[in-house]
Amino acid sequence: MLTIPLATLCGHVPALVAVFNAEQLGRIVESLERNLLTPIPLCFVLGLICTQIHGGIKIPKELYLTIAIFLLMSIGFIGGHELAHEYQEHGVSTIWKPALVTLVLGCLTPISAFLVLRYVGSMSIADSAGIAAHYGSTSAVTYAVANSFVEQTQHPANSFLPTLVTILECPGIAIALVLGAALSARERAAKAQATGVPVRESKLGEALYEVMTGQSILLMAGMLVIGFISTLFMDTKGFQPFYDFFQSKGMLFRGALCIFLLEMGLVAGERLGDLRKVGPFLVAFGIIMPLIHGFAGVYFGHLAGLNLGGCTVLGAIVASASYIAAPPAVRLTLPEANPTLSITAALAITFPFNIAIGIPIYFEMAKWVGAT
Amino acid sequence: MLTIPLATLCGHVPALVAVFNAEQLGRIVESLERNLLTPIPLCFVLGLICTQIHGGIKIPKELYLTIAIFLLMSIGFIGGHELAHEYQEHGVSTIWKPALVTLVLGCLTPISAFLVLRYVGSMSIADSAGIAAHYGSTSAVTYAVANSFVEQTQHPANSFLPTLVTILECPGIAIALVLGAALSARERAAKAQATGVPVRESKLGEALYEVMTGQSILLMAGMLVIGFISTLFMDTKGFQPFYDFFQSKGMLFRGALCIFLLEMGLVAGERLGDLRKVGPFLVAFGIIMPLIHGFAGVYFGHLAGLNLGGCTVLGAIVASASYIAAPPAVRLTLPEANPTLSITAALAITFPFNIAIGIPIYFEMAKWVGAT
Amino acid sequence: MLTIPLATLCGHVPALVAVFNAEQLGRIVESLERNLLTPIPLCFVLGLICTQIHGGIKIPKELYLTIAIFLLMSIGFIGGHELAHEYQEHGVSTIWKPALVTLVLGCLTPISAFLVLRYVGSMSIADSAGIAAHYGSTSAVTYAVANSFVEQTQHPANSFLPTLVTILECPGIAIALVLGAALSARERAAKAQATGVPVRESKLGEALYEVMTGQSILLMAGMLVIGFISTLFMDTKGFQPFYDFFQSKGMLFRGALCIFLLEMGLVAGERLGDLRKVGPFLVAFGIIMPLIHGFAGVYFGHLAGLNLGGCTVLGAIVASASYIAAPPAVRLTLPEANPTLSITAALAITFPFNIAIGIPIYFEMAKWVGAT
Amino acid sequence: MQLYPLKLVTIVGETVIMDDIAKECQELGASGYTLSEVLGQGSRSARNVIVTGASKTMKLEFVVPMDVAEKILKHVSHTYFEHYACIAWLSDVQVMRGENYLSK
Amino acid sequence: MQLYPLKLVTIVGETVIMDDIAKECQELGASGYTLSEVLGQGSRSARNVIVTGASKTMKLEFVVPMDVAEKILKHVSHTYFEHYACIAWLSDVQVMRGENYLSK
Amino acid sequence: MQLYPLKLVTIVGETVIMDDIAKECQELGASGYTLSEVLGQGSRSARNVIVTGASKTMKLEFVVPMDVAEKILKHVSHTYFEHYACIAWLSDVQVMRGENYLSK
Ligand SMILES: Nc1ncnc2c1ncn2[C@@H]1O[C@H](COP(=O)(O)O)[C@@H](O)[C@H]1O
Ligand SMILES: Nc1ncnc2c1ncn2[C@@H]1O[C@H](COP(=O)(O)O)[C@@H](O)[C@H]1O
Ligand SMILES: Nc1ncnc2c1ncn2[C@@H]1O[C@H](COP(=O)(O)O)[C@@H](O)[C@H]1O
Ligand code: NA
Ligand code: NA
Ligand code: NA
Repeated sequence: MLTIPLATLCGHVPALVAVFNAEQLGRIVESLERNLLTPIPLCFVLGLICTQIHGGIKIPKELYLTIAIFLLMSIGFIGGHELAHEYQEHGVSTIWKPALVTLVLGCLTPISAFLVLRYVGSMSIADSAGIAAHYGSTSAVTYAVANSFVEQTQHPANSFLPTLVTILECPGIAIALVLGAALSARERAAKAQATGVPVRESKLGEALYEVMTGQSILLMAGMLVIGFISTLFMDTKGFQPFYDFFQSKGMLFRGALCIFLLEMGLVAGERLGDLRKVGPFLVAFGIIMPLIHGFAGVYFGHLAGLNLGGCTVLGAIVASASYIAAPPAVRLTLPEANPTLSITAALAITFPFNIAIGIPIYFEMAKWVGAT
Repeated sequence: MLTIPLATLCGHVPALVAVFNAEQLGRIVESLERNLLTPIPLCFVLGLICTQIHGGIKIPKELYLTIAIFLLMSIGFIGGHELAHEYQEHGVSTIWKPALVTLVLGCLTPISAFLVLRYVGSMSIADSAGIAAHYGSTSAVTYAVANSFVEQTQHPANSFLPTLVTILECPGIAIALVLGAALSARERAAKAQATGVPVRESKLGEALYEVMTGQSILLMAGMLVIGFISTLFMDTKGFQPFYDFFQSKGMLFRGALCIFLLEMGLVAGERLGDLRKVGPFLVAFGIIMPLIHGFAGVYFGHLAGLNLGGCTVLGAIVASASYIAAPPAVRLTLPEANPTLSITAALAITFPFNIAIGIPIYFEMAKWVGAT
Repeated sequence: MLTIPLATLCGHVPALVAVFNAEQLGRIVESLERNLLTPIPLCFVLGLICTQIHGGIKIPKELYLTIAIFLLMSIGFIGGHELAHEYQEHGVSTIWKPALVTLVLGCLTPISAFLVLRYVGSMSIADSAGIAAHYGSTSAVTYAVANSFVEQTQHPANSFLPTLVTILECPGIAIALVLGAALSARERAAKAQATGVPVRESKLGEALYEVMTGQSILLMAGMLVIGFISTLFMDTKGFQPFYDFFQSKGMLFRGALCIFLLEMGLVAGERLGDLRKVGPFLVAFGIIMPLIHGFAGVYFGHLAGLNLGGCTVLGAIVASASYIAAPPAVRLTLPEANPTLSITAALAITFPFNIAIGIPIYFEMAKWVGAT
Repeated sequence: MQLYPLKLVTIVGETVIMDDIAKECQELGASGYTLSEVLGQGSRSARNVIVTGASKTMKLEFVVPMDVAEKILKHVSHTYFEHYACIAWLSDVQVMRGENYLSK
Repeated sequence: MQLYPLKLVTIVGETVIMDDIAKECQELGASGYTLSEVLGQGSRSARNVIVTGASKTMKLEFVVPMDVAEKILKHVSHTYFEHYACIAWLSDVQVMRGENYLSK
Repeated sequence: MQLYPLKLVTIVGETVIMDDIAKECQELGASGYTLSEVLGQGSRSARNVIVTGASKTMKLEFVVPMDVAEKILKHVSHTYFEHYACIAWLSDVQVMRGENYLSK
């Protein structure tokens, strides 16, 4: 069951390489520039620089939380709004395939990540599962940045992408944690006998529930429904102010993203020091795994009929790693796992990689697989 | 002196009932729908749901406080701006009557509430007075929601309604606390003798002062003056950005309301559990009292010459119960009063009732009394 | 080297006085009115009043910090944007002179302040240097208010003023602290021998570094670069939302300033009580020093070719005193200095003076020296 | 370096009363206090007024000599314990340059 | 006014486990608790999950009789000390109206 | 379960010096620290720099053996007490698995 996707992926590794031929590279570099020299990634860089020179920029925790809430609500609300239009035009015909594909990817990526970590990187079960949980889920901010990128390149993604983000959030974490808990149960039991200390009951169930009813899900899904309903029942005039407030092309969303990425730069920068601790394998993993997952996202997205922007964004969110929902869940269920490894990989390696380089690459991949 | 209003009210109870005849009901349901299926009440519902499934949505306290400050400043500033125009056209001729009526209602509603609680509900003096203080005052957020409702129904309220909110804030709390302190003084004295513990000096004066110089009053009244002055002295071009920032039809105000009601839903939801504790009488009180006060507001508002939107909004704010200014004041002056009762009634019963059902009902009442 | 500027200044004291002749005064009063009766200063007044009546307005610390971050980012970003246009048209030809002048003023103002405090006010070395550090630096909010003022009077300042604010931030603090540390070193050594307590190593270097890599500098300079780059590389359509978010004429910037000045009023009001403690000399210093520095700014700004708005704003920022970057730096390096003195002077005297009266005066000064 | 034996009085209670307590205790002889926001759960925490979003509970600490400590506890016990959610305790501390914190 | 001698148990640890500890300790007999946000540095603070912007560490205090204190410390030591960043200590306190805080 | 008798050193002072104190005390042998924001009032609180909106005062706690405790108090007393608003005290605590917090 899990050999198939691997096969599929491996089958495309040459393809993956082919992506990097001369002319392609030129195009990548160009859109890299188009991507990098905009305020959003530049604010991330500013944050990085600040930490490296031990500068004094401090974003209050509450501001960070506020922006996170606003971004999640916006993604959901506008998503629901677009979905309503899509629905009125085509019903569910255009949506079910991408939704299904996303769900499948959400179930496979944690497994592929786990296998690579455990057998290529020969890391402990707990650490492999813990990191896999991060890479199996997704990062809403990566979505927002990818979405801004494709909008700026005049290839807006399909209207229902926010729905896909919501779908992608949970399964990855769930599967990785179950996997980790199951495999490490035996170990623990043995250890318990040795030490005589009773095994503390696993918090798996509790943790999974917390993930599925977590802030990200509830805000995105909830606002999605609200956006959907109010689009159907309100007149445009009454709906306008809410649309202006939340719309992702609007000044509030873009401006909030700037400040948010400044903070992300500060956080990632603080973690750069840990890169030594995590070792070369994890660094490589944090760059190559996203490329593979990203290509899978782009490829299957194309099969499911997404447009150019849609494939790019799906690639980006499949490639992205969660650093909000996953960490506490992993900490509770797999206490032996060292959080420094997973968080450094997700925050200090994969996130910046996707923001700066990944997204334009997925964009080229999408063109290459023929999305339009 | 207090029999008259009661008479007036009782005289209209049949009327009140009449409101609910078939055709009226149809209209109510319709505007209920028009009201309920908009983002603002739906966000409240999202908050409620989140608490019931023990979900993870958390609005940082500072965000809540920030939005409260913004809403109060907006209400005041735009109120002052409109007032300036009104004043330039009609002087005080159109304003003094509604202001007087509001003041009177602010003095009578705490008494009516107290009498019902003490003699119908036979609650303790302290509890009756404490709850009466909440229902004698008003809730700025209920005002904002009611105002959005009438604007969406194309029946904007008279320009000076914000002034009335400011007038309504204090007297109710003051009267209820004085009443409670006076009546419970004897009791305490007796108790003091029995136990031998000296009576601690009442904090009544202190508490009243804190209410009258509280954040709500100062921000609304202060910004009202500022809005008034700068409208008179600034050219429109210079005034525009401030107007855009604060205006209640604008995206910031509406968007902020969404987030605020999400938080209100979370808070109210947490209190739903206490509904059992407070018992059926208080639940009934939390629904029927607002209907009576609301009708009084609509009716007297009409007599004072308010338009359809104006009557509706005045009804809503008279019907609403304070949950910001009142609680600490009551806690300080009537420590024997159990805050769970008052806050549950105001937050978990009356507030949701007004937001969801009350406002459309007051709207129909206003039509029914002939407001246009 | 430091006698020259003093000479220059003294040479213009008559001029300074001349500014206050009848007809001038009329004009000042008029633009005073035009300045005072706008929301921004009125919000400051509201804050003052609130503290005097012990009112309940509380701005959460995080909201204050958030607005500060937003203002600094806006100033930088829009500054960089304008700079890019200026640069594309005239290269550096128009900029280098004002920049040089600003740097010179940043080096002289702390010295002039120190001399006045030490020899006219005969204050201790530590206190003189500490206060001089505040007056040698600048206040970004004073810049923002001055900028709004000249925009409202239809005399927008030169596009590169934000660059000058950034230049003015550090040198003043650095020079004053070095001065103070050097002069007080001997004293301390003596004292150390007497008491036998070892001298604790000075934290001068550390403190200076913290100032130069502080939040204000990094955000303003950083966003300046970001605004510059993205203006050059982005198409207008993509740039628009960021521009709308940050632009200083926009509703967010103006609205945020209102709330910020409300908080400033609250803080200044709390300090009014300390005015007695600091004594008449410091009060006079807090008003006259800004006038002298302000005139220097206006005058040299004019020599450097700034326009009317530019001279006014440069005057205002040279006259302003830092209350964010300076205090901790002074506290760390000159512990003997009494912070009550410096902060009261900067926050409770000079800041309100500049906001209310200073800016219009600098405007008239600018006209008087012939700026257009 | 000598240390003075003094008492640390800790009071945890609902926010609405803490300002008053701080004031009153200084009148009873405390030379200062340290106040912090906390979250609390207790037998009467139902009593804690949850004004939306505001911190339910605060913690107040006083370094004082024994006699002042007793006055403070008596006062709090009589004035607030019955109707307000609060708890108070005493512990022994050795204070640096403790002479500064003796009764005024 | 008589004071009851009781124990103050203080636990400082990474946020993710503190809610559970609070719950479990009440089951072990604590009548209540006081919780506050802190910033911490320790031998294993690397273990502290830094969910961006969230507070790393929390402090939890219980006023309890000795037997409950021992139960709490045993439980925390066995269940959390190995894998989570935390520290716990005990001190003597004199509690006002202490009878209210004896085991339930 | 055995508990180690150690000392709890508590320092409350104006924010601007607390980072340095924390660093210096770790060099003096503290294995870690716990830091929290507080509001304070004292004889010299006028000294507390109120950078607008920023927290005036912080509280710093160290669990350490007696010798380290004395070093810490000496250092703070000599370096900071004169010019900065601060207070420091010592109390006895029984620490779970206390061996982890002995001098490094
Ligand atoms: N046993 C306890 N241990 C620690 N703190 C407590 C305890 N009981 C109560 N508290 C604190 O005291 C406050 C009021 O307690 P109560 O009056 O019992 O509701 C609570 O909010 C807690 O913060
Ligand atoms: N020696 C100490 N003194 C005070 N607090 C400590 C000490 N060691 C650890 N802590 C606190 O306990 C938490 C966990 O410590 P650790 O398990 O050593 O990483 C730290 O984040 C600190 O808040
Ligand atoms: N008697 C006291 N009890 C508790 N905390 C105190 C006491 N005196 C001072 N403090 C704390 O120590 C800080 C500095 O005190 P001081 O140096 O006296 O201004 C104050 O801000 C308080 O937080
Ligand atoms: Na992923
Ligand atoms: Na009311
Ligand atoms: Na200056």
